[in-house]
Amino acid sequence: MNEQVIGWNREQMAERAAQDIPNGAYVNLGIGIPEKVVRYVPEGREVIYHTENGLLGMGDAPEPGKEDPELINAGKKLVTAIPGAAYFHHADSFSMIRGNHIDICVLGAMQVAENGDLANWSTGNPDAIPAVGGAMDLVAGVKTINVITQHCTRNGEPKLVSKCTFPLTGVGVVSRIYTDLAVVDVTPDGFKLVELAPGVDFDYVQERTGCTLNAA
Amino acid sequence: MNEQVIGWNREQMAERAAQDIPNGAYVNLGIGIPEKVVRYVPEGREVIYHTENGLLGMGDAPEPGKEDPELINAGKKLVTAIPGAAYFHHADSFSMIRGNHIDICVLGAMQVAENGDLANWSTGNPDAIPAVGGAMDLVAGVKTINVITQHCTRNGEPKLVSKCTFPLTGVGVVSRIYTDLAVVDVTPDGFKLVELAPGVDFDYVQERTGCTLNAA
Amino acid sequence: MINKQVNSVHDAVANILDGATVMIGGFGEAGSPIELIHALIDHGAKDLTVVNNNTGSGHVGLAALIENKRVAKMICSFPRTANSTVFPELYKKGEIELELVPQGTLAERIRAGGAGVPAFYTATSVGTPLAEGKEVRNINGRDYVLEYGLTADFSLIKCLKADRYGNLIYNKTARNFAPIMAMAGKTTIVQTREYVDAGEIDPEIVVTPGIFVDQVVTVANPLHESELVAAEEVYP
Amino acid sequence: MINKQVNSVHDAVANILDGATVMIGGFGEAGSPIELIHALIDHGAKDLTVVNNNTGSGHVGLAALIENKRVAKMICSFPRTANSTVFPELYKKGEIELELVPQGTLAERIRAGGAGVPAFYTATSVGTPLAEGKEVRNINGRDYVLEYGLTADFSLIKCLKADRYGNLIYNKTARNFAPIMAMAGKTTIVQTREYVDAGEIDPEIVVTPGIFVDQVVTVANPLHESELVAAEEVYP
Repeated sequence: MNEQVIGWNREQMAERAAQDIPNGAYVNLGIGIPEKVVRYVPEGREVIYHTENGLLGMGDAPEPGKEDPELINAGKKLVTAIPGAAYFHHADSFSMIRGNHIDICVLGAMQVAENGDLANWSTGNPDAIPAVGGAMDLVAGVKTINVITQHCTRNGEPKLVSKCTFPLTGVGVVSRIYTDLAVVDVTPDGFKLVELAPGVDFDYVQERTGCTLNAA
Repeated sequence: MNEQVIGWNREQMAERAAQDIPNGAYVNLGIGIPEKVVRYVPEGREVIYHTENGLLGMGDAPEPGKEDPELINAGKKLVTAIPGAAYFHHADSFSMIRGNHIDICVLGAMQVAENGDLANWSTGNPDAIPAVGGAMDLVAGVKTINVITQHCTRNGEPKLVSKCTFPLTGVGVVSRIYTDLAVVDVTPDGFKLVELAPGVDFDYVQERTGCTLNAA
Repeated sequence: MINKQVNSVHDAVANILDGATVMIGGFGEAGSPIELIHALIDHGAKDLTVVNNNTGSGHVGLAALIENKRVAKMICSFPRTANSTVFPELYKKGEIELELVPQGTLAERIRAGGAGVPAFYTATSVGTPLAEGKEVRNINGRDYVLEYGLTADFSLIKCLKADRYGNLIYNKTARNFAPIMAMAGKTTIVQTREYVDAGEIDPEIVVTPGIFVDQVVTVANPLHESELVAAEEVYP
Repeated sequence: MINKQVNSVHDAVANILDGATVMIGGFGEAGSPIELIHALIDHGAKDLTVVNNNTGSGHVGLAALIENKRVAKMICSFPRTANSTVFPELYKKGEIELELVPQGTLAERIRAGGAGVPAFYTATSVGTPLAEGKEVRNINGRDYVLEYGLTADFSLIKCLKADRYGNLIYNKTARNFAPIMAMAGKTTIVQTREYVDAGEIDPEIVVTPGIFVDQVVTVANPLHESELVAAEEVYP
């Protein structure tokens, strides 16, 4: 319950993640909260957003009346293209990803382990329909993988854990995590606090983290 | 000496090869006599010529004054592009070749063996500078490989042989050979005469062939 | 004369046999050749293996092809989407097979198939359940899995404009899988909004050269899948 | 603001170190970034490994780079061309190394390097001397050789028009190796005839998206190699 009244909301998490994206970066945004990052490029910077379905220079949602159902993002939402954009096919798009040309990817997560393992595509439930999309390609190919996620599940389970119990998306891939409570880095020594959300203290975050959180 | 006064000349060899190219075929032409094939598309047919340096819809040499040094063929000669042409990069170009999309390739040869082996890139002379170009890609990927060549070398050595002595370009790849003396098919039973050039008889061709030539 | 035009979507799909592998362009609605898919449903070919990033929405287009039991196996990266109920139901009943492939690996396998590359290595999926059973090779200190090229008997795609030689251009992100599926299909069938004579598309801007295209049919005003889904349309 | 423009060809090549691997666009004269190559000669970096389809003509451009002893090794498909004497002479003297690669394999290796594919199989060269020492694998009944992706520290290419983000379009068959070398170069340096603001190239016709481009320098009226060769020019 507390998680919903203290800390950052979804927009603020996206805004916080956007602060760390440098001028000129090529950035891919996952589905969900990461999609919101596109709105928060800090003043004075230019960032080029890549969507894996074939566009560099993705802009925000179109104004009413300017929608084109053939101009969408990886989440299949309507978007726009900025001046200086480029369209390309799927193999070229994933060449950008697999070939280490994208600087930063911001993804959602089910679990992140203290060694940087990421699980974000499957709960491993045998009754569920497996679906992976481009997540495994992104974590294998993009230079820096950042995650935006609630610190805990709806049931209060920690999502930052010592070891992922869900099937992995990638091994040792995550650099930084933006949650509603804190910004946390993955380091050789495990999770390390970078920044606390307003009104949140270290113990509060540690309590909701599934393993040791090193102080900033 | 005789070879120069009887049989087909270079233009006629190219014209004869062009007769076998059906309407709608995608065709790549090697350097040398094969380049001349582009001029001899039979009446009523449309053939699309591919040049591996990035053009489908290659036309003949430009009129004087219309040359563009950035519009050349694989032999680095100035060419034109027909209406309906398309430019593309080298990897896409060789995807057309390697991916079995080109119907016919017409190449020069140093030697063709009766099992279809082709040698056309190196004499194996250790002092020579080796150079292969796209020949190995073409013979590995194009659906039908035809050869245009003089029947014998300048020294009178046969170029149609039981086994190539020069390093191979490809194994068992040649379908048909157009020489100054005859049209010869490679069959499971070896070389088979298809057609004699005007004024040339079977024995004359057999005498100049390095192995058995089966009659038509 | 080269002329790849066919008169109707029904003529275009008439040679697709039972058991064929069919690549279908589109990423969700964008680029989905819905008229060709509906013609394929009418045509009746079954036991198809279908390659598409998704499994369709509602009860039209690809979802309808699946719902009408024409698809034995889907090769895709993301079989769940908004309004996607047909595939999940059949899958849970064990009535349709799924080969789940990471999206970039899917794209590269299709491109490889079209480019005559039988197999390649990629870091994608290493250390995950999707790499299980696959050959892993260490190259310069990093592990990679071996993946195989994909080809299809037929590819069905949509474009914006086609010329008489089959040169194609696309609209925005509707391009997605179409150019590589055109390469990987033994027979590539295209529905185009506009059909023009050779020479009316600038050779510099052609995206799919005509060599990859076998048949072109004009569908000047294609249906919008999302509108049909919103209206709860069912095909046929 | 994103701005990839540099002021001169000399600034553009200033960070190329001795021993670097440098891909140089062009197929013969078409697409050869001759001003960048001349700047690289002036810059003085040596022991270079150079990837190009050929080895240049006469005593300008790539041939001059070789003649000035800056190149330790050439990776190419066809080191002999009309008016190509520089490379053959050094090669016969054992003063330059040659890795001979079939042209399509060269293109695919460059594309693979740029696309993050470390290795792939191809039928090209099977059964020939160029397959000697290479791993051969039978896939679905046919033999293929294993080939490795190629990357470069720097790629030097030429284009027709570039925008502020580094999006590029080319002229006719001068396109050739440039788009894939742009992908495979850790730093890709472009000489363009025309430089425009972002938005002045239609997003549908961009050939090389700016993500593959690091530096752009305007050379409005590039030299024509064939004219220099005909005039027997020598650089420097």
